[in-house]
Amino acid sequence: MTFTLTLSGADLLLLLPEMLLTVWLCVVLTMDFAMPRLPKDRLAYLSVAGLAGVLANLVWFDLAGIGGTLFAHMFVVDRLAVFFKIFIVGTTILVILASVDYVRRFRFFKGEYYFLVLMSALGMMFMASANDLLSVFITLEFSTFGFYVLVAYLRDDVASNEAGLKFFILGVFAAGLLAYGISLVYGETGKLVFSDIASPSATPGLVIGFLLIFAALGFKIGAVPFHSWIPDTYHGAPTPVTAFLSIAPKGAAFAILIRMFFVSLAAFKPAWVLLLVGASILSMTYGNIVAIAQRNIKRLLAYSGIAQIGNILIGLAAGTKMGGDAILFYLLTYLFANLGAFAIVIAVGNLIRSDEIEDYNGLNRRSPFLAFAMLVFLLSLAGVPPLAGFIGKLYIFLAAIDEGLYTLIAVGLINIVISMYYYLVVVKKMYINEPTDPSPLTISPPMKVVVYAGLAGTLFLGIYPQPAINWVVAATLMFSNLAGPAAAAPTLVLPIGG
Amino acid sequence: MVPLSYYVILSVIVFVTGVVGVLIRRNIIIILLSVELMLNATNINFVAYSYYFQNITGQVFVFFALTVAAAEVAVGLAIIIALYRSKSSINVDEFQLLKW
Amino acid sequence: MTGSEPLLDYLGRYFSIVLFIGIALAFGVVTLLISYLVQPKYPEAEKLSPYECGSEPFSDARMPFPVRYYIFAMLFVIFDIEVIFLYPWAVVFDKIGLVGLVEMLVFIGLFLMAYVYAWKKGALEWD
Amino acid sequence: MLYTLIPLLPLAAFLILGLFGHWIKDRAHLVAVPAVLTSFLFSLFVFDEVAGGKNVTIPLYTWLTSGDLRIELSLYFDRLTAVMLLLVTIVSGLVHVYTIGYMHGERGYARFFAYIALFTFSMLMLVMADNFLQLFVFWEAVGLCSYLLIGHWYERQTARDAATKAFIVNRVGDFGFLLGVLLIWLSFGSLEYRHVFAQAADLTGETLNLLSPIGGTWEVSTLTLICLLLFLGAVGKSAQVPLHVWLPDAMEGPTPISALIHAATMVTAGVFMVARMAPLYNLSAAAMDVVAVTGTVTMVLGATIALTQHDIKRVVAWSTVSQLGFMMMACGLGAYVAGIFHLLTHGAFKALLFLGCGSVIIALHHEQDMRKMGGLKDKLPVTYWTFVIGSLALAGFPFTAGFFSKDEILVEAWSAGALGKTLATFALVTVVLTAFYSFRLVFVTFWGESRVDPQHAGHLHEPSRTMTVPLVILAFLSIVAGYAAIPDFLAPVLPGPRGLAIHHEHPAAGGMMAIAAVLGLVGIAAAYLVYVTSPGLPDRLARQWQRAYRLSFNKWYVDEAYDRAVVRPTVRLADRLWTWVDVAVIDGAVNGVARTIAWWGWLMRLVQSGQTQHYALGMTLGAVVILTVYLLL
Repeated sequence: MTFTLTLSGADLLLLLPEMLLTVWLCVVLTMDFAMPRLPKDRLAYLSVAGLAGVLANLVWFDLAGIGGTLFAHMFVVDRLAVFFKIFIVGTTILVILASVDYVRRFRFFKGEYYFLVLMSALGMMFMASANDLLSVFITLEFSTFGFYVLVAYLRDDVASNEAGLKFFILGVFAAGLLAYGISLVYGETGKLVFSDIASPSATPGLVIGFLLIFAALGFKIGAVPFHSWIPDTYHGAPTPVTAFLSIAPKGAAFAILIRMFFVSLAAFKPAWVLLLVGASILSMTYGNIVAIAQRNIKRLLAYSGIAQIGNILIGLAAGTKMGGDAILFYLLTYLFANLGAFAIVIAVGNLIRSDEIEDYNGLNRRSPFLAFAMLVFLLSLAGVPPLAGFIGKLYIFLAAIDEGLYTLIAVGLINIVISMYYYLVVVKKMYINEPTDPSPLTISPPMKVVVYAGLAGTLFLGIYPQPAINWVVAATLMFSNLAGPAAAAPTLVLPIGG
Repeated sequence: MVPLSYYVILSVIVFVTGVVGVLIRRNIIIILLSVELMLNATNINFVAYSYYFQNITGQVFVFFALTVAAAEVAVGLAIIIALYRSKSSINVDEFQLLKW
Repeated sequence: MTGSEPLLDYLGRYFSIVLFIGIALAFGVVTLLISYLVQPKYPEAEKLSPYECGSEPFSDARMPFPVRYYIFAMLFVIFDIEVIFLYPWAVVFDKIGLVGLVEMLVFIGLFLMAYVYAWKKGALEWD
Repeated sequence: MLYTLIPLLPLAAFLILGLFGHWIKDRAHLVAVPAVLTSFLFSLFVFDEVAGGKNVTIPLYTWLTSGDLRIELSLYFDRLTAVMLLLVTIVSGLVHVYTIGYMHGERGYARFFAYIALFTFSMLMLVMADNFLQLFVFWEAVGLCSYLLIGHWYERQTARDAATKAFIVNRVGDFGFLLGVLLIWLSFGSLEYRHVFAQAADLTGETLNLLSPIGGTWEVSTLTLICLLLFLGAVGKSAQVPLHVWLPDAMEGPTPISALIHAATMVTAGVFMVARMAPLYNLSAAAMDVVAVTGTVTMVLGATIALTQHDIKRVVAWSTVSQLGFMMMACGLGAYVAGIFHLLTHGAFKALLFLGCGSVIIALHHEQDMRKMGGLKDKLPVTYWTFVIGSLALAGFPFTAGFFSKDEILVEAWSAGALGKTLATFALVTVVLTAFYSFRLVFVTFWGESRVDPQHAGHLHEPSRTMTVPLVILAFLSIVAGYAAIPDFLAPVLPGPRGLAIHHEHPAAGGMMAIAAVLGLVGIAAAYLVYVTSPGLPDRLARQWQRAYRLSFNKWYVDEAYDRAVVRPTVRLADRLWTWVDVAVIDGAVNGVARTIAWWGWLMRLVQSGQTQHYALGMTLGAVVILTVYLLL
């Protein structure tokens, strides 16, 4: 066997965003230990500057339509990958800005915090480009390692330690499942690249293998029944880390899920629709119902996140280009609304040192801006028009209706009503209940930037979604050939009438 | 020559041992070791298949799996030390502050 | 699944494995369950002590190692394992030329940075 | 441009107040009032142009397109839109003016104006919608504004759950509505009114099997299903049985809001929607019957309950429920024109009544209990006279606006077959009840001896000019609106199921007019007998009996007999209806469902045991179950 290894300039160009970020995170780490006196806030802004450069680079990729594959098709740059990279980098920028106040509370290792965030972002960027199962495994683990440490970052806080422990044990367990699944798929096909393993016949080894891979990715996105780490980890982790964890890795995992289901498994759609419909129904219902019983806002958002993932899975279950569009668009709306909501939780937590929903009583009196922003974010998460979340849900439902997934849509709609209840409980506490301590709350400039960004995104995507829709439609162009209306719907979701 | 299926059965045994270990052992370090067993089952599979297909990809995967396993151990040990400091215990069922 | 002749063959071959997985899992679950249900739970100080009868233990048998040891161990594990990437590189070094060399230099450079970081942070000091 | 500005002006007012509210503060009305009044002027122009018979569609922008899906945001104007625009802008403008006085010096003055401007914008967009999605979006948006405004006075203990309740109950209706919209998308492949209406007739024979997911067979006409699902939304929004529970509770909000949202505009959106969808409903007799019967039940229930309430605003609120039922009944019987006509006149006189209540409440320092009022007519002359006019209109007193519109509905209903005759009979009974409770309100509040808390009795005075002027204007409209030839104006755009419906020459018309007028008068007279001639609350009666006012012996005796024979059973029945049907059954069901779900939440969270290995086990079992399903399937 012979290989030649050549890397042309064009090849290197494809790696440019990742290389930039790698260099930049080295710079951040070096500055942290080489200049111990440097205020650590500067590192945050330095990181943001670097990420802004990467973002500019990615936007250029997107506009210029630069694409290609590298390393024997392991690494792909196409518009889908670029979309997810922009998603991840954007999230990271906002998370870092939202972290500045919080990080001041740390006693040790303030600088490393930013380094680890950047490193996780780098891992997730690679995830977005993963085009075979080997790179799925490596990049998934790469991005998760940073999170293991970040979740347990509050060294003296028992909850943070415990959250780190649970995340770690379940995470490596999922990694074990993933690796074994990949080995089975390799055993059946002898290949690892997504487009090569699109085998024509489903053998049990392949089924078990893909199910194990799905279990690991389901763990990553927090879909029932692989969700159990989510509430505890979200609850115990430092809040900015929770915010990061609730958005970016899910986006990156969806990049992989979309490629896996739409490319490798396109031929088996009737078989996997059942799986996704089940996971979606369970996630929505379980997340929403249990969220009602929560008293901690982070746990509430954790369960609501499980339910939101259920909604996104509807788009995956649709299995069409429009379903893909809907997933991407929904993720965008979820980014702004969820990150915005967490930004409020971080801000309030910094000020009053509590994440209990009880302590949001009368927030409107203490800070009308925070209360209003939270209202917008929660209503967007609940899918109230004309906010972004409504368009996201509508898009998903319309994609599903074209595929005849009526049962799923009905369950989704009922779940919207249920979810309304617990979002409104928070709103009611903020607006109607009396505060125990009426002193006004003010927030710092970087925090304000994050909240404003969330508000702007939530409103803009709701009122004028067209540019974003054009963007996501372009990002999924490669799936235009996917099966149209309900080619062969499985028995569970019979179309009604016709 | 040993048939491929022997390797596969061995790897299944090792994998299931790992899974069961994760599920029933209380000591976090042993849980970590069980996860390593799961990854090693993967490695057995990959090497066997790689030989069977005469295809190097599987062996490449093994290299990376080993690296990932090492990194897992390192991060895991760090977390375990932090836990031990706060609770003086590394029994997994003593950490159930966060629930419901 | 698409039902066909090869599939049934396959099922036949894999059935024992599935059965095995099932039995093993069931064994784990049942063992856990039985021990949980059957075990008497009357913990008291005497019962929890290592020797319920006999001489009193005068210190914990498990001596805690200094934390330093773990840090060294972790660093060793990490740096050690990366060497495995050098072997395949060395095998094909003459075929992949300059690009391979530069890539390996970048790889080692990153490790060097990690090493410097650990050093600077005092992780290599014995106390 | 002119057309576009109608909704944009209130929106601009909202944005300005929302962004710079903390800076504008007490001058907020200088932004909001001119914006809405200008909108009103433009609406007049539009009315004039549309009256010429032309329908205008103005595309604003393409909201979203993706594949086959294409949703425009546009403004649609026809005669129905034009009259609704006038109603919304007039009432909104007057409420804006009224608010200046009512909310004067309150905290959140600017925010309040911002919300009502936003509400006005949303309501305008709702009536101008030209596709179902736009309708739905603004349908939700008005609900949201209502939510924000009900919760505005968070000082009040009782305001707390009212807002949430209103929103949740409405979401139940909206669930049906959205399902209806999705079904329309599925059946027609378009969401635009004109496409849907044009193709509606092609769908008449189509059926859907509702039980197919579980293997059964239950064929339902697609059109009927669409109409019923849409109607579910209207049931929520227009407070029809069984989703009416939120409206009376919503009275916890500030009174101008009750006038604008919970009387004149938002709650009538359901009726408007049914009328707008007339081309669909006309094709489904079953759906029409459901609409009519639901409306009638609501009408009777609301009227009986209004008899016994003590809170002044709740009486008016229950009356609104009843009147909405009346309109819904009209629409269900195909009398869309009459329904919308009554919607318009009702908008005027009910807004008037609410604002009148507001004046009383302000004068009495937020006292809402009628038993602590009385004798206010000399202290608050303007409020009193306008209130009387409003009540006359509500009671259907001859030559007021309410008389004409009620009569229109009754005549049309009477001519709509057997069902129509039955329902019209109920409506006639309701006319008596309506007249009775509306004048009970007048007599108890304004007549008789003052029972006002002496603390406030000394300085009772008419509220400021900004509050009385809107009352006078609305009183004027409550009379003249009946003389505008609105039915003839609307008839071309709202064809009933039996074609264009103008039958003023109907033989029953004159008789019905007379009967309704007499019944209204009977109701008023009964109220006069009970509450004025003998200020006869039972306990007080008993006390005066003991003191032996011999002179009035006979009168008392008659009155008590009357009380025993008529009033008490009615009161008892109404009380029972309220406590059993409403509180126990419907409220109970709504709360029960919510409680059950919450209970499941508490139970299911226990799965999250906190034990890491349980989680790992859960993941493994999940994977094994999925695997088993796949390998066995």
